[in-house]
Amino acid sequence: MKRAQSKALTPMKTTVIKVINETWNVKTYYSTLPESAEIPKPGQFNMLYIHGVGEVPISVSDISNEDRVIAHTVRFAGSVTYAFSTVRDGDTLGFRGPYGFGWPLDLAVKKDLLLICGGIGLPPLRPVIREVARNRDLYGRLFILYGARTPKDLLYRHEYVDYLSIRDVELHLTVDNPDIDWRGNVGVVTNLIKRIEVDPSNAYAFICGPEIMMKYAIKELLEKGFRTNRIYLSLERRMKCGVGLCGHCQMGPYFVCEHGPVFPLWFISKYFWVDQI
Amino acid sequence: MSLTGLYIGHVNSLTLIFDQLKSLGYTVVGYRIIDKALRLDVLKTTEELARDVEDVQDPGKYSLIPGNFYRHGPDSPKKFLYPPKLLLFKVTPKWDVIINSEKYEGKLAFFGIKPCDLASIKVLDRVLTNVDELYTKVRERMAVVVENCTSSGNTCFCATMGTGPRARNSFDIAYTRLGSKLVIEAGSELGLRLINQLEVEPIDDNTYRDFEVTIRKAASRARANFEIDNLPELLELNIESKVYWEVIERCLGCSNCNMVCPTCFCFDVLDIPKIDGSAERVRVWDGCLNYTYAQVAGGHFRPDLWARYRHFVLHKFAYWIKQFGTFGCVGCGRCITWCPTGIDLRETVTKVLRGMAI
Amino acid sequence: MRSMSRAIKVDYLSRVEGEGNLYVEIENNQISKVELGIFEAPRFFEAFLRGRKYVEVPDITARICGICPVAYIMSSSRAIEKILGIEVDECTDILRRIIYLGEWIESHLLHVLMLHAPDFLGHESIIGIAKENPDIVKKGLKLKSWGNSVMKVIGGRSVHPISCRVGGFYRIIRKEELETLIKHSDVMGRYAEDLLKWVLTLKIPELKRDVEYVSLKGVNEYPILRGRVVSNRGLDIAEDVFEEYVETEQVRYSTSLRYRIRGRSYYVVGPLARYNNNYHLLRPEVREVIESYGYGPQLSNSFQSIIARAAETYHAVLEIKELIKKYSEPAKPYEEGGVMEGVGSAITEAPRGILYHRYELDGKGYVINSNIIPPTSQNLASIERDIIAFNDELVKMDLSDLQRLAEHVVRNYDPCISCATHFIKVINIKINT
Amino acid sequence: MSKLKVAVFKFSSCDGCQLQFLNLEEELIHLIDLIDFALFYEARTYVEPGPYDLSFVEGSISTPHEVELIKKVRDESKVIVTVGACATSGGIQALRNWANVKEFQNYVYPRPEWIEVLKNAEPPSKYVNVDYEVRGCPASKEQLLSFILQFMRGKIPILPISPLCIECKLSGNLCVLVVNGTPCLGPVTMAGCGALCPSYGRGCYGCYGPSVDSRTLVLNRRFKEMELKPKEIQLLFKQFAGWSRKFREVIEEYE
Ligand SMILES: Cc1cc2nc3c(=O)[nH]c(=O)nc-3n(C[C@H](O)[C@H](O)[C@H](O)COP(=O)(O)OP(=O)(O)OC[C@H]3O[C@@H](n4cnc5c(N)ncnc54)[C@H](O)[C@@H]3O)c2cc1C
Ligand code: SF4
Ligand code: SF4
Ligand code: SF4
Repeated sequence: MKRAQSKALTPMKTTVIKVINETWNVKTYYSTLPESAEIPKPGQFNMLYIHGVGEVPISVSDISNEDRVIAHTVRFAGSVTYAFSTVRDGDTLGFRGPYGFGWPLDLAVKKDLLLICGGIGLPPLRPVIREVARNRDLYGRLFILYGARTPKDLLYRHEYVDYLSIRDVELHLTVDNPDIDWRGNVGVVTNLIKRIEVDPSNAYAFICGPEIMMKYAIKELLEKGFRTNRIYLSLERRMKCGVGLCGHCQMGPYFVCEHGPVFPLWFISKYFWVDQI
Repeated sequence: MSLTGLYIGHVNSLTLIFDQLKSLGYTVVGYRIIDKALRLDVLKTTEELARDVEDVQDPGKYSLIPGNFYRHGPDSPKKFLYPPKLLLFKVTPKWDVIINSEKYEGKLAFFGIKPCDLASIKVLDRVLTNVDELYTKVRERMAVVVENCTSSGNTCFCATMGTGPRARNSFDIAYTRLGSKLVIEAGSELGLRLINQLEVEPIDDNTYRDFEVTIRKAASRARANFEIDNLPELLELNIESKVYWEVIERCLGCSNCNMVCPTCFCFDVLDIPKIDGSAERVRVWDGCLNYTYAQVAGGHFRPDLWARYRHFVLHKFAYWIKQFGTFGCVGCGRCITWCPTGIDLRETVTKVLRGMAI
Repeated sequence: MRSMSRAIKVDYLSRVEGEGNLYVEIENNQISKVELGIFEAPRFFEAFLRGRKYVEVPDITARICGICPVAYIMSSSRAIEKILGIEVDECTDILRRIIYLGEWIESHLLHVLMLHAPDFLGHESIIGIAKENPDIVKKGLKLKSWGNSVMKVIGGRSVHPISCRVGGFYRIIRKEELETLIKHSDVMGRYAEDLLKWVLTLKIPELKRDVEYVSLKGVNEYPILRGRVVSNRGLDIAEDVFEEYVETEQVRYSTSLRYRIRGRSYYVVGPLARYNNNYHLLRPEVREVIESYGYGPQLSNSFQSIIARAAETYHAVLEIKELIKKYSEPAKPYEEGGVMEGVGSAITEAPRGILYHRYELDGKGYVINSNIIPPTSQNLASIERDIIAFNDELVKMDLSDLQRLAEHVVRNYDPCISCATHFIKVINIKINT
Repeated sequence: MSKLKVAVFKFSSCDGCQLQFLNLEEELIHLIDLIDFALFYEARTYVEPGPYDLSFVEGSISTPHEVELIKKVRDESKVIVTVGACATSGGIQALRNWANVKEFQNYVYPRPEWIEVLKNAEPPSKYVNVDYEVRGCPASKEQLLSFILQFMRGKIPILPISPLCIECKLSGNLCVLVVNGTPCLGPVTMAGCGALCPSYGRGCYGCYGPSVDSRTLVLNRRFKEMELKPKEIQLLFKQFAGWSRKFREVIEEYE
């Protein structure tokens, strides 16, 4: 495995230019990319640092090539992410990245795309949706299957109309616990896979969500006839460096940060199913 | 690689080598007795080097007795090349990032470390060169004078791992003490320069025979009950082995094995806010046996100790090969000696393999 | 007609260590009742010390008080050493004195600066002083912090140090470790001198009351670790017989016992007592400063205890410097001694006064019985009497002034209620309302 | 930004933990610019009434009066941080919890009938919801400061929860257990002190209480192998954090 060079752990600076409240515990932060940073690709992530608080890996959830503005969508899950709730526009953040391999969009050209996401798994796939919308003719049909715990947890609700206006798109939403206004599907996102009519030999599936959800989704897909080189998933592990050094993110021999976070299933399947690997 | 082949001299000339290193501006690090153990420490003179002792190492036990050959203590070169705590940078209240630059200074020489210690540096080279700044910088101007082992300890298995008891390459000087005789070879320009100042002559038949027998005897003891051929594959094939469950009946999850391991490189980063509004980020060693190692917000990838212990074993003997093209274990036995309950890694691996009934 | 009777009740005494309250009742221009109530919960130390191994006793009794743990460690260690027949060597003794003096500095500074001085200057906390006189606060805090470093170097940490044990220390404390402290000792000496001078300029209230001051008597040095128990009224006894000379007393409103000299009355322990009984043993530099401000070998009232504390602080800084110079590393960190049954008692000078410990061990080294008499409980009755001595002033005051003065009197004694309450025969009471 | 309103409460304890705030000395001057000690009996007379943003609680709950009081503290505090072994596991006074209180009272009190104490000394968490813990006997002043500074930055404060052994090795100590055969609770005790005791050549006595995933029963087995007597093993665990669940598991094996 190839090792990248120069893995300085010192951050560059970036300024938050816009903060959007997504849900009760999720916000999106728009910021300008530091000059020396490459423009991230869909599925890559960055290490964001809050002064004196800590650093966390966050996927890029929106990319604007022209003005080098990118977005990160953060769920307040623990110590550092909790402090994100107080970050406002104008604030400075530390930035390192982009890191890892993103989604294999080049392979997916002319193929149908099946995006399966759960919870905070949608943000890393949002740039894929944007990409398909932008270069609509490059890709086949687009299926977006998205599940959240409750309707209140659905991210980017205001954007669903845009998604639906994409040609040849299907958007399927589901929640675990509906409220009285909810008229959509109820249940886990994997249930939606059965309903999709797609030719596995002409499609790619990109999955991102909690590991347990991904496992069920993969089983569905395999049953549907997907080959393991057509299924890509974005893994998550504890990360302290993002550059294959701190060791925490290993899954088997792979550093999720460096060799992933997006992996083709065949590549990791030897380890992926092993309990507590 | 040896540039000179073997020569003989007198053990007293070790002092000359030491003094030359000092005069060349090296900070010399070697084993010295502090409290009741051999510790790797900066030495001013050869007087400070440990002498006339032997370390008795057994699973979970360590002591020093009078003797004339010793191996090591809880420290390894990692302590100097990849320090336990390292300030990465400071951020002022106004958001100026001040990188800790003092960390790159000086020339370092290891004196009298053992072949397994040297091997551990070679492993770290694969992991850290051009990746970790401090390591890369220090490594560029570092010297190693290695002492071959004429007697191996009870927890040693360098011969199995192919790292000892004789160092084969990557040293500046390698020497072996045979009574008052010194068998010595140079492995670098610097080594040649150092030997050049000594009175040496090519090794004679008798001494060579003596040398060869001594090393062979040491090697025969420094063995585990397994072979490394196919080891990665065999361990991975038996990844579900119940042996890991058995082992953790004795395991405290205390991470001492990780901490004393000369190649364990995992770290955690601490954020230290200061009262003046500035902040520091500090890198500290972490280990895969530590509970929080694979814990994430709202979840845990290895909540059970057997899984963390398994990761340790597989990382050392299987994953490492894929990651860095070498084993992560050099057979120094530190994790066996310094385990408070004396868990024997050699036994674990042997049992896992035996469980496969091959 | 308005009632002639009035009362103040301070529910939580502030700037004291621990929890206490004060009740003063005045009827017909006479203080009719003063009750210094201690409602700190009893912690049963003597009860659970039974069955503990002798080596554990210093660590356990240290937890009676976080402000003077070293005092507990030293009194208990010495009492037990007597049973085991251990005589520590000179080096160990020097180390003990250094860490103990470090505790004096730390504790005295806490009291002088943070708890007591605000009373003299009409502030409610040190913050007021910091605004008025940042310099003295800065120096004071530096001193306190140095006192803590002294404890930290020898003890590992200042609250509940971990290195001290029966027979000595867990490891040899290296000379060079101590020498790190010398670096600042000259500056600290100057700060301590400045602090003493500052204290000597405070306006100190008058109070006349005839009291018996009990302390250890130093022989060649100002007493700290040992000495005969003496008083200004002729008491002169060995520490072993101390219990025979004092009698205990209970009051319903306090969880703490009180003490009086058998056949006599209440007495006062602490810096004031030490000072009055050992003035000539204070370092000459200290006496010089004191005398240049017109004070002398006898301090006459409890308000002046702040002078004694400041003087002892200066003395301690000078003494530590000397002791570090004298220190050489001992051959072994501690004496083992032979485990045997027996009884041993010892008194040392805690920052707040004499601290008595007695232990009885069985043949295997387990505690069978113990008794601990901490300084604060010995002072409680005197505090009340001091307030009564102010009768004529107090009765004329309005309530808030009255309360302030009464509290000031309490704080003169630096009462440590945590200490006072840990101990045997505590009575729980319902507080008067 | 308005100053953080902080209260310091005391229950059954030795005062050592709250003293650590005052031991901050030089930092203290800066600290009071950042936060307001609105209630701190040991340090100031003036008391600002609640509610408090952050309440530090020292000491264990050992009398009926204290039960009432801790409930009041809960009502008045947005966030409660228990500080020290007393407040996080019952502390030294919880040693009485194994004993017969009646017998204890009779031993200690001439008038046991006046005594109003609970059978057990318990950490406040037994009676009210506690948000954070800062361990140690005493809690370290560095950790207290760090807690406050982290909290002020809107972070959920993180203090180490791993075993002491890691800190012990980071500090470069020699392992007293492996070298001297000295029983050491480090492998099951929470880090935070910097491995003080081993650095002074003695075994850790567990004053920070159990670490996360503390494997006390394994250490117990190790101590038995070292031929420690049951009573000795019991006393080792039965110290300042003896009443914590993990340490109790060993203690109770020998009761
Ligand atoms: C490749 C990648 C992409 C991610 N993208 C996003 C995203 O777009 N949006 C989002 O909200 N979250 C994302 N996460 C998860 C996010 O990183 C964690 O929620 C976050 O690190 C939790 O940190 P904390 O300090 O709040 O939690 P704590 O539990 O307090 O964690 C303490 C420290 O542990 C580490 N850690 C804890 N949980 C995780 C975790 N799940 N992953 C990695 N490190 C962890 C971090 O270093 C963290 O600082 C991503 C994670 C990975 C690995
Ligand atoms: S935890 Fe220890 S230091 Fe803190 S109050 Fe309790 S006994 Fe005192
Ligand atoms: S001395 Fe104690 S804390 Fe340190 S490594 Fe050994 S067992 Fe762990
Ligand atoms: S080593 Fe253990 S007993 Fe000693 S201070 Fe640290 S936690 Fe407390």
